[in-house]
Amino acid sequence: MHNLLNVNNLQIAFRKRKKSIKVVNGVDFGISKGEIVGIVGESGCGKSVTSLSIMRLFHDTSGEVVGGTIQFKEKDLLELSEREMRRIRGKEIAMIFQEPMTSLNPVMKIGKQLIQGIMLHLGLNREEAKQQAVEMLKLVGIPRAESIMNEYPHQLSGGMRQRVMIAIAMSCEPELLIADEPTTALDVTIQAQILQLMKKIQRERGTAILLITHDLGVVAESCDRVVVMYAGRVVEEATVEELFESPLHPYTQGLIESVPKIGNRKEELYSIPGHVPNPEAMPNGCKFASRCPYVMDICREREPQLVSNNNGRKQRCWLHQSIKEEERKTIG
Amino acid sequence: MKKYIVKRILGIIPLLFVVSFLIFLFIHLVPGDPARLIAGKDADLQQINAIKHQLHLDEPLYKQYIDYMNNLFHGNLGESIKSKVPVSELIGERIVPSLELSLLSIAWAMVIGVLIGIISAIFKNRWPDNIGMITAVSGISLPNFWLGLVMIQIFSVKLGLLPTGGIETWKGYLMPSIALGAGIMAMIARFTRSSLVQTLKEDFIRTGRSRGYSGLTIVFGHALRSSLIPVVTVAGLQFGFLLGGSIVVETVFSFPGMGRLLINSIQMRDYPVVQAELMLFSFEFILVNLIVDLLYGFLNPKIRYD
Amino acid sequence: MVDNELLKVKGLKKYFPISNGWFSSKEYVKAVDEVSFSVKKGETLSLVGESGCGKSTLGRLINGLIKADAGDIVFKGDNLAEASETKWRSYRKPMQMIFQDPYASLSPRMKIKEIIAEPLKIHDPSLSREEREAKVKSILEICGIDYYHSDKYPHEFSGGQRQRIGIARALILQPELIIADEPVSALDVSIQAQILNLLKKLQKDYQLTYLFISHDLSVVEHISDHVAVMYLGNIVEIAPREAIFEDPKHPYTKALLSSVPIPDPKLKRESIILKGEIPNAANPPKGCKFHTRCPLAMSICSKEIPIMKTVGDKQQMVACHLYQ
Amino acid sequence: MSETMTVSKQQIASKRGTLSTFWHDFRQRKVAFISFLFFVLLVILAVIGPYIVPFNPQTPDYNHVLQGMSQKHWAGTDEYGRDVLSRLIAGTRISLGIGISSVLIGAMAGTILGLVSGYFGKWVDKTIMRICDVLFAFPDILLAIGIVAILGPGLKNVIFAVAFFSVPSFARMVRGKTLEVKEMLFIEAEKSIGAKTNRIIFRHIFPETIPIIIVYLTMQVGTAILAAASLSFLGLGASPSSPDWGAMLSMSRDYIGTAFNLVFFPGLAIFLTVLSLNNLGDGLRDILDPKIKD
Repeated sequence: MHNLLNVNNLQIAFRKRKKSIKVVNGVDFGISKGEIVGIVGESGCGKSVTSLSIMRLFHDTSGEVVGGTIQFKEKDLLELSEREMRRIRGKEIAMIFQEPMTSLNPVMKIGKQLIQGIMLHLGLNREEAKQQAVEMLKLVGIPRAESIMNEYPHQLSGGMRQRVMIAIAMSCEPELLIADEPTTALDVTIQAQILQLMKKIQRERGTAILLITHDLGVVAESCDRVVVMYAGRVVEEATVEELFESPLHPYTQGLIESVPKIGNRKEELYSIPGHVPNPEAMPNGCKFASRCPYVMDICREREPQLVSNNNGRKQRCWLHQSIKEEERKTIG
Repeated sequence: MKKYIVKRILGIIPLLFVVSFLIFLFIHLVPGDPARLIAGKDADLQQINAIKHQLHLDEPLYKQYIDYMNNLFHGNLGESIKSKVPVSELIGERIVPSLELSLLSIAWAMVIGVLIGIISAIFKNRWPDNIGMITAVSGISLPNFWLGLVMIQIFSVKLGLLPTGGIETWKGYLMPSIALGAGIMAMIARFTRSSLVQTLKEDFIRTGRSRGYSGLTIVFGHALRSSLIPVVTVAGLQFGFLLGGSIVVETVFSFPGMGRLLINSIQMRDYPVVQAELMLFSFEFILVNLIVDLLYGFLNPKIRYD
Repeated sequence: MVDNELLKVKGLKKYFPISNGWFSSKEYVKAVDEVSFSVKKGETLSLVGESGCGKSTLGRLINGLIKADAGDIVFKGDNLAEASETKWRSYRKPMQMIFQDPYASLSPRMKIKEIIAEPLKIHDPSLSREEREAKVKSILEICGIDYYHSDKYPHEFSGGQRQRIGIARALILQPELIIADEPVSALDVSIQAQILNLLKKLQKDYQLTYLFISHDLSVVEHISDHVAVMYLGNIVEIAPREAIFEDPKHPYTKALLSSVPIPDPKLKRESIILKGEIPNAANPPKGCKFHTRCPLAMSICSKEIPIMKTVGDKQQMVACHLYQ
Repeated sequence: MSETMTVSKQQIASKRGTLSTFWHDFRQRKVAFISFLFFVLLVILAVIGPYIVPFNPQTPDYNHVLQGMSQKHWAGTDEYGRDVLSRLIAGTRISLGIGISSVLIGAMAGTILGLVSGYFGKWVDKTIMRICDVLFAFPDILLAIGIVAILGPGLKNVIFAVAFFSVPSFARMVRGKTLEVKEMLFIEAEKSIGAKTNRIIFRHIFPETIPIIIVYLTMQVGTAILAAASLSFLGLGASPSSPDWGAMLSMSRDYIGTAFNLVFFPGLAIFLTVLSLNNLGDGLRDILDPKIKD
């Protein structure tokens, strides 16, 4: 058990033409205070949906959590009323998104966008909120913070907007910051600045960060612990050192192998054959079986469970767990 | 912003000239000899020449245009052939009731239209939305003159509540303005709804929700402003619809306005009056759209601050 | 003409005007400013840089999709910069493009066999239907798509498969030069590896020459023979791959390299984090355009534009005052 | 490539042919589908109407003037004793004919102008769009009234007038879409393989504009029917004796207190026709142009 957030057997389904399609089925992970945890996976693996479900932000979409629990401190977020949930959003858990260009209100001044939330959650008056807002802009390294307060988002560059987004997210001093692909839309030199800023915030303020990304490099440079997702499932969890040193799941191995690495050039890259299965027609058994170089008969028949090894590492692979152990668990 | 204003204002000047030139040509586009048409079948050559002279049709075209523009700048719109009254006088009597009717119609249409649009967007695909949108699509499909006639049948003939025409009391404005505004209200309702629904899907709305704002704060504090910006433009375009509609509706209600004057003049081939009316209507429309453009620039910070 | 030099670009310029009303003087975005380089047959030159550096514009200039304002584009010994549209069209046969977004670069209303046959219909109209189909079939199989799928529409394929189709379309005319504009940046890593391997295999099998445009340095290292680093419309460093990655000279190249996150947590390097953002291309800094962000800027850097100079013994060319 | 194949086969299974998916989606939208059936009925009436009417719509019958609704005359008779229902059915051909023909003419001209304007840009675009701006400076009906005032009343002139005012809106819309498609990567890809201009415009850009043209066409026919009816109502359109719906309304004004059926039914016919076209257009838009859905 982690002391901040525990996601347990999360299941999310989308409605499509009256059919319910499970895009997330079996996601377990946790975050402790002050820790940076990465969720990594390719497009369609369910990582973004998972992060939205923590904030319960499927408002307009047809997505819905159909099972599991999301324990934040003492509360199960899925049990809260919308009103109670609103007191958590932005105050205790804040979120930043991939698209800095569109995530800010284009017709509202930066200052107002900051102040609104501060007044709502911290109960400060306008003057105090304004001071807090300027302080936040300074925290995220925005020069001339006072004058930026009176500007509109379109007057800022992409990197600056992402800094403003972080300032907004941090303005009520949340305990958990969810960052969904925060640097994907940015150039590398700007990405480096934003990652450095996020690490600084975690260090100085003790904010836990959940970093959703597809980029293994970003994970390796920023996270303490990593959760790997594939086809709506968590397939492996480990500390960042362990994961890159000795990945257990063949998917993780393939993923790490297939990234070209600077200073470690090979004539041919390893590539995982085939494609991610379609969520509308998931095969039985392990979802990676059709692409796995070590596939066994059992893999096509039964799906392995996410099992915790003695050293705290978790994996969902028949290579590292026996059926007996698995059955013993279901019985017990 | 200053640049934007100057650009817009300068931008319409050539348009005004082209439009005025086309309308000047109007009388020359009538097939056959306009003077003969105006004078009627039984007229002799002398009468035709008199009309030609009165309309300056016997002068070279360029001179006619210069005179015409010169007169236009001095507010001289010529003289009615039928009644021999200066056109400016004819229009002067009617412009005020017409403007009152237009403003009244667009005002209620905007208020109700935006309201229905907002309610529909908030309750998207639920019953308030369905009712709102059925009303709206019906409003767009209703012929305004028929709506007018049906209202006369109900409120004047059957119930005797409202006058069938005339503007002696404020009651005279009620039915014309409903007939005139219904279509516009419907258009604005539909557009407001789709604009607001679009805005509610934007990323920044998700940002707002992730900060714990309530649904009402999101709709009224964040989404409404950006979704109303395009609605302003649409309302401006609807003004053209309004001007056109007023011609028909004024006829239905025998409303003493510019629209009915236009139709009467066309029927009587009173070309100077028709020409002046077309000019006024077009200028009014161009002017309204200029105002809308400026308003758009003012509401949109991307333009206001660049 | 140097031996087996397929493409040579000299002093290429493209300024995009930004209209600013009638009253202010005309301003320009110098998207590509005095760019020169050459590519040898069978090699890969990568153009790398951040957004707004002009790398994509450069690719489109070389393919004639936009007209250059000045400079030479010498392809197979012919200068194309001043060529007519008709002449350009005939040169598009030996020079093909692959685009970044495999979702958007295929016509959504055509079957994939029509998409792939399209270049043949344009450049080889005398071909019979059977001959065309045979060619489409063989090229599809080379690119790893079963001919069985050729009656389908692009939306029925995944991103990786679509990029294979895009590659097949580029290859069917047996071109010599392929301009690949960010061909793998829209793809997931595991698919990216498949496509990169395919591109390398094709290069070996058909002696293709690549002009590879990318923002991703790790991909660039994997695929290139030579690398040109661009910043705000200029090439700041151009060198053989090993030189760029093992011994970068220009401070921007160094910073760029060290900003790339490395998927290896044991490598705790001290990365150079640049201050500030990329300046507005419409109003770039005077002198060396990089001086506002350069950690080693000197007083001369804000005054004089540095010129390209060969540094060291590895044909490494750098435009930086540190080496002049 | 065996994995590739299995995935694609699944995708095929879920995605049938484009046309059958379209039909399936369309059937799901009840309002649009009913409107479509109604419109089909109108078209059938327009074709065979004159052969099935219970009474001759033009022959006066002075013995049965201004009768109310009855078993014999479902919608009553007019001031000349003609059967209103028969006249309405006969009028379908005129109203739909004006609406469809004028909009088709306007759409064709507008589409070509829009494609050329959007694709070539520069002075071509500027010229065409300036002309459109000028035409836009006149409110629709006013433009039509002006044209009819010049050319004189009559059906042909009404068709011309309505076609004329729909040209600029089609031109603008198609231009907008062309500008959007022109910037798409697959057009650049076509250029990069050396495709010629007219091939790009007609084989690649035009097909992309068809969906919005169809949607707009549907709605614009409704607008055109309304406009033509207004003109007839004002006495500037169809001849007052013809069974045109607008003209019938115009004649019926004098009987508003006495014979309301004369006012009610022609207006209802116009309303239902335009309503069905608007609903059909809404439904088509939701399916064909999902970007502007809702």
